[in-house]
Amino acid sequence: MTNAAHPDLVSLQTPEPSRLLRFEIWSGHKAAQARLAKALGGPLPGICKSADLGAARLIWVEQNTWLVRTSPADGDETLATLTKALGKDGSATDMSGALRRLRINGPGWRTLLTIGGVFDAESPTFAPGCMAGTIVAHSPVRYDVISEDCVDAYTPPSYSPDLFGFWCEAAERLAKAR
Amino acid sequence: MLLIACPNCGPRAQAEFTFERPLASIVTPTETLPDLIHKLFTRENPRGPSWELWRHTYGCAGWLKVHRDTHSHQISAALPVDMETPS
Amino acid sequence: MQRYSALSLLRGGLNGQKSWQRAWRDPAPKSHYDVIIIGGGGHGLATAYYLSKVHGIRNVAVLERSWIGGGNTGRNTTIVRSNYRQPALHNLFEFSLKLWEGMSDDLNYNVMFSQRGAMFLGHSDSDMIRLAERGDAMRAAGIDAEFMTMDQLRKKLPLLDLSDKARYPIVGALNQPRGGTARHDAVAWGYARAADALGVDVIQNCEVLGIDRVGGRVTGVQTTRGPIGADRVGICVAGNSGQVAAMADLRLPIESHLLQAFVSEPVKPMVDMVIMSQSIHAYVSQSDKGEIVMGGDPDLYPTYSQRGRPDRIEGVAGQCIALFPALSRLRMLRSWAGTTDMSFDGSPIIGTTPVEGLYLNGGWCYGGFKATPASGWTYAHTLAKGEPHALNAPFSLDRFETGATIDETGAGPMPHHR
Amino acid sequence: MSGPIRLADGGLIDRSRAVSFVFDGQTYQGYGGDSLASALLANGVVLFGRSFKYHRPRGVMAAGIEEPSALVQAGSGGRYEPNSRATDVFIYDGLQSQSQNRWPSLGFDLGGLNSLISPFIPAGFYYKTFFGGPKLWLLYEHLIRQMAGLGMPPTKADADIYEHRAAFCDVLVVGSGPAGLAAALSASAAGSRVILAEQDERLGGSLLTDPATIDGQASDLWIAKARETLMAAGGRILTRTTAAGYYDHDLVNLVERLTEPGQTPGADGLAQRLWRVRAGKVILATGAFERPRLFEGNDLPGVMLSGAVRTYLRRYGVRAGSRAVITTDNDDAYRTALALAEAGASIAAILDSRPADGVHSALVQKAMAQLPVHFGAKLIAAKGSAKGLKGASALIEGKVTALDCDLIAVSGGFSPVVHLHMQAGGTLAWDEISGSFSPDQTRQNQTTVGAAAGADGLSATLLSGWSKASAKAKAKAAPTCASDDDVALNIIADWEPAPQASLKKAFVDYQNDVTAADLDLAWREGYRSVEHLKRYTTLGMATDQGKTSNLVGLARLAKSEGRPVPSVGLTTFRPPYTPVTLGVLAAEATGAHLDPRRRPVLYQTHAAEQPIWQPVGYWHRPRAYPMGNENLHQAAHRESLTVRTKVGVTDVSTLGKFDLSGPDAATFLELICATTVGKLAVGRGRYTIMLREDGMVMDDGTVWRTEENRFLLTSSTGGADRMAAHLSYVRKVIAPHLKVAVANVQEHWAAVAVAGPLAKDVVAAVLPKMAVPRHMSLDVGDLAGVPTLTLAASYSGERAFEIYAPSDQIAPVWAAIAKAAREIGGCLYGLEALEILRIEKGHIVVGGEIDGRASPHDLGLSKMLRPAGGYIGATALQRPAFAEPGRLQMVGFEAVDGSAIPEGSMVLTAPKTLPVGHVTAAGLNVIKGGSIALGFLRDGFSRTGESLIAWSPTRNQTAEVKVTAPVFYDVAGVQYRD
Repeated sequence: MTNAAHPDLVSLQTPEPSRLLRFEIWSGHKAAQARLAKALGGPLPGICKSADLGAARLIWVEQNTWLVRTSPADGDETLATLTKALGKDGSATDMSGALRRLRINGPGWRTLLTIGGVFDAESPTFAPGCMAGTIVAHSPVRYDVISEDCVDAYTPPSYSPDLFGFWCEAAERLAKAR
Repeated sequence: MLLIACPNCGPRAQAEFTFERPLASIVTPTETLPDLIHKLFTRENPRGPSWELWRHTYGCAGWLKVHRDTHSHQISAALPVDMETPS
Repeated sequence: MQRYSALSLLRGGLNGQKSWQRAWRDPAPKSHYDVIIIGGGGHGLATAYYLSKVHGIRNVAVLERSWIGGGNTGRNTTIVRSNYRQPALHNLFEFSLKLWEGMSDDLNYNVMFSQRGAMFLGHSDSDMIRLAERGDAMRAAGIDAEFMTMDQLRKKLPLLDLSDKARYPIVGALNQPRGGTARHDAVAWGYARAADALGVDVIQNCEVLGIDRVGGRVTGVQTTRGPIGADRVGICVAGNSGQVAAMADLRLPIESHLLQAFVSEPVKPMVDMVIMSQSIHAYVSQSDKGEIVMGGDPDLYPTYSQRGRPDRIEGVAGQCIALFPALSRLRMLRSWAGTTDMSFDGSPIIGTTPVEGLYLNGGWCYGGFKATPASGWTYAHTLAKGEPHALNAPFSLDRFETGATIDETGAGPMPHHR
Repeated sequence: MSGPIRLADGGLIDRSRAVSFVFDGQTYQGYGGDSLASALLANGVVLFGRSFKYHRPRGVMAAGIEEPSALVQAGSGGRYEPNSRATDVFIYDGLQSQSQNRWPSLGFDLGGLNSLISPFIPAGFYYKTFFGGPKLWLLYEHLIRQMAGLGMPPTKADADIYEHRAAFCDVLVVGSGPAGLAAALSASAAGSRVILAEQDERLGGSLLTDPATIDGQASDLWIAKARETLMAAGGRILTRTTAAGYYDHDLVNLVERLTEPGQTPGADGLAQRLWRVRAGKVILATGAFERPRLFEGNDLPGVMLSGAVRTYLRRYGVRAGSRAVITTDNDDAYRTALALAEAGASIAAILDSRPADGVHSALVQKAMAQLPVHFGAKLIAAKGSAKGLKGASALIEGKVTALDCDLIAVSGGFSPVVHLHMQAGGTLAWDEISGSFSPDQTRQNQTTVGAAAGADGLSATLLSGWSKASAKAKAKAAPTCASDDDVALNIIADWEPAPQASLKKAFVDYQNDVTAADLDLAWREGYRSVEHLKRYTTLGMATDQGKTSNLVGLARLAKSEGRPVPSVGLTTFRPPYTPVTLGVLAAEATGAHLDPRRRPVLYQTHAAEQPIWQPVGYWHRPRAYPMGNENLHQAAHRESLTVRTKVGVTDVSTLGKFDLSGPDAATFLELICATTVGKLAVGRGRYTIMLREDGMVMDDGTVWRTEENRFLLTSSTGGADRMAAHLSYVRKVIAPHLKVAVANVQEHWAAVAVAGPLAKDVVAAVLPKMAVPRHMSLDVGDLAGVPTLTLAASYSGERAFEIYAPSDQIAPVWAAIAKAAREIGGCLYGLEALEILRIEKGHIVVGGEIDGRASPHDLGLSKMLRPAGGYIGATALQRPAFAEPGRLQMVGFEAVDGSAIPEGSMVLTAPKTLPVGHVTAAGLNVIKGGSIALGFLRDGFSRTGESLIAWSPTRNQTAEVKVTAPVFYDVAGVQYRD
């Protein structure tokens, strides 16, 4: 059965834990971004964008602020790389464990994210390489679109049991409604 | 529920935002007491357009200045907070 | 004033309702009054009534821009109680509660003041300590406050969710037996009729456009029906206080916000008390027509639109169903929103202003209906004597400059943190 | 005369699908597609309910959602719901329904006695009696409440679930009549993303009542094709979906009913779904309501709106009567007369209130040729009972004429449905001739089309929908209809009842029993604004919200005022358009999911110890770890004693934590903290307090300098979210120029506190390679491969440490520390013990002494305030009130006779006097015993040693206390040193 046959097909997966770093630039923006691009192997994603740079996933989260998701093994080295590249134009902070990630697979992720939400997850402009922060079921959440059939959702660990439970129930309803 | 065009994230539902205060009520720590009392403890409270400070709390956590009519709710501008405020 | 009674109804029934007179006149404005009250809501009309009844000042006009009782008096959840923690507040609201208990007979107009009990639910031990503190403060001021046991709750409110699978399991409640509800429209009409009978001119469709001053002293007002002179002018337009005060170049410590409420379709009796909660910011009661009246937090941003945001109503529906699961299948019949005068400590402002002869009654946030009689009584005293009564002295306009604020919730100066 | 019957054929119902249902205990048979009303009429049922006040017998008057009288209870247990309109319930196998508001039965209702005493209970009677004080009123009220209300209330929790969905589109079309479908097709053709919402079970709207030929084909084919075209273009079609509310910036709430009242839902368990639709443009194709007319007995069973009679005939194959009288002020009712005649009914008379000399349309002329038509004529009174109509009397050529009939079809003209247009912020235009308001100016992107916009006739309706839906639409491409389907209304509004009609029995608001006489009485008594009239008589305040009554009432008020209708004004249109189930508003955010339950990372670890839990905002934290059959108090005392004498371990992961890095980090912190923090050496920490802008204490915590340009700031769990917003406001609005990054690391770091005389031994055991930091110092370490940061901070007053580690690696850290502590006699302790310990030390806490009203001076912290000032709150603190006598100042209380001091109690100088203070937190001397407390006392600093009473009348407890300094243990602070 092709996925298209079931537009609402969706499955939830809790990926392996990873290291999470945060860096912010407060001065010398162009030069700092160039240094970081060289150090990380590609241009920093723009506003509300995300991208794979080498083995890391960069996500724009706030003005002049990015999150870096990397493997537990690369965590410390990446933190040092960021600190060096930033120099006096910014700083990096270890945030590992501060957000829990859920991967939502299947073409139905857009429908799933409209349930209990206020964000237009079904808009074609919300394409791979886009990020969005919003609120679902009283919980703060950030989406990172990985591919047309896959999105990552981040929320603080304290909110994750209830929020991921909410999405499990919603996914079951979508399955049963088919 | 308002639709506010966040300068970073585009038009988003009011549920993602928090109203902080009128722009005129922003007080810096070095303000004199009379200025602080005027800004913090009185309001023009207009029934019409006025500049307000909002935060895109659940979006980009950024702060924006919104020019909004408190009666019709028509929003004529939403700008990053450090931009020059047009008259 | 024609006396209302069962007898009068009997006579009306026999003569085809011919015997009923007008409840209040529709006088044209005179050129000058001793006192003008701007705003024909419950507070304004009560002020006029007590000015004439208590202080014998009859040359009074109440100027209402549209129809009396059309502001917040006509759009609140009709709860009457005095279960406040801060002394200045519970003293004022208790004085009001005593006036409520005599109001229908005093005005000869049944305002249907129903003392079925107003209570706060507690959902944790810390809630119960906060409620005990509130109750002890009330009892120390001679106000009725008592705990209800779980058995009493179960018997009195069988549909309350007392199970422990609730998000905030209920562990007890603090009740004020003399609290309850009243018919809001009847309060405005009752005071208007009684004040009119004592000679007060209740003038509708008369919007104030300007406040005249000579040498820093008030001399009268400009209205859509011409200028009207007065020795003293009392602003009483909660929701629009800032607009009217601006006519006298006054900036107030008030921001206009919005509070929504809604009712269900009418059903037979289901909820027999007024229920509030220490952890869940919602309240539930049932009107005499059988509608369940529900409300909760304000919309938390400045607006004069009187149009609420739907997600607030949705949140309050969830809170009320959490308290009474059986409400889920009832349908919302009507929702509305009032413009609330949010002051910067959550307490009202009743007193003098820097402009001589100009007085202010406002800042009631979302708690003005219960204060209607005491607000009228103390404002009448202030307008008659030129200085506040002991009950409203703490609620001065300049308290934010001095720092002597009265903050029931301790939420601080920002209205949207309230 | 036979009353209502099912015709042998015809209608859009599915005669192959029989459906059995129950009404008032009797089983009936209907067909697929029947409403409860049509199915009951088909079975000859005439009596549907009783009115609210006089309990008068009521039949069904309309065929749609505007029905005021035929209200039923449906379903049972967790699916029971009252007050459903029989016209808006589509029957399904097993439907259980009952009539309402009658006792003992619908046929014999004691409430009917009210109509006997009706002269003595006119509108507003209850304001004029029931005097004698609140106690007496409670007795009267008890009876009134039993009589009031309509259906019985539900008594069970909901058996089903509800869901919210966000949806976005370019064009939302509300209503799928000819105008709505044309609009949807037009927008879709122009490439817009379209959502079409229809409250009925099927698409078509007025075409279901008056089938027509559109673009050369039968309308039901045209409708089916329109559906396919829209679906193919990716449009979303939602039937059984009501546009309930139009909110700011073109947000419309659509309520999709997936089940009928009482019906078991499908596999997904959903009863209803709420769509929050943000639309670029909203097309309102909501049609028009037919208005009733004023005549005596106009509420009797058998009196129906003319369009409804035609709907029951054409859509449901039900002929509502065998001999009909038609009373009308427009041409539309002639279609009903002709349709009835065609279905074998006889027409007693068509009473047309319009003048005889008017130009008559082809339709009218056709009727005049075969039916008794009388111009300038109107109905005086209907005669009948709960069993139906017996006849009527009419004014024909000025003469009172008796008529024999079992059905009266009424048409008082049509009112465009303007509710959503007005909710969106719009104005109305008044047309005196037709007596109707239609949409005029708009404030948002709403556009009204078809009958709702006052379009007259089917072709105008189709053109209006097609052309207004998109700028690109070409008029010539609009769907067209056959000429004889294009019937103009030619309304000439006639509000006046016949002079002979008794106004006491001429109803304006059927459900609330408001008569024309009531309106006149209210006007005479001075209730002359439309809002006063409405609120005094309860006109338009019933469950139909005045859909059929508002305009009739308004017209009568205008006549009394001698002013045109628009100048009298209109009441406000507010959501919802039709009543909305509370469950779908709440969706899943109720019951156990009302709010999120924020779980600490170590939740499972704690759960294994079966602690007593305590809610702290959205969090749940362990309150105590009872051993054996200890109760809370015993466990907490043991735990606090163990901390004082050996060592205790507790989870402090939920504290607010912020990482501030950058050259201006210290400068930034000096804005936030009211104490001196800038000069902290690397590796050192200090207690601090944060003030609100008005100078009051907002929160407290500690500041640590972990690197030259990096600080860690902690704050309370309860105040963490507020502190995060405050820091962001100061960083990005007050001081955007500072070079500092402020990161919320509340859930990056988890933290385990170890406190007690043996705490340093536990730390040394689990972190052997790290030198044990001295009080208010920190050091980094490694615990079994997990990077740690150890802060030597004490909340309990003992020598204590907080060992931080990344939250996803804290479990082994906790396990190692707990094991090491237990091995030397230590134990776990919870919030209750922590509370006892911190009270002994006089440490203040958010929600206790930090009550939002206390200034730093009131809390005895004046000495800690940074003399140079420059921190947030410093300026406002200069206000005079904070230095005046009589302030509530923080003190300690010690029980004189050892009895427990009630927490939250009032502090009095003597019995029966007004309180001079109150207790904020009550505890005990852990080691030497005796109960102590913290609290506030007027001028407390100068009253040490005074004897007072701590009194709690609500718990009838009292304790004699002595005022002390607010610290009871290790005043010199010796315990912190090794």
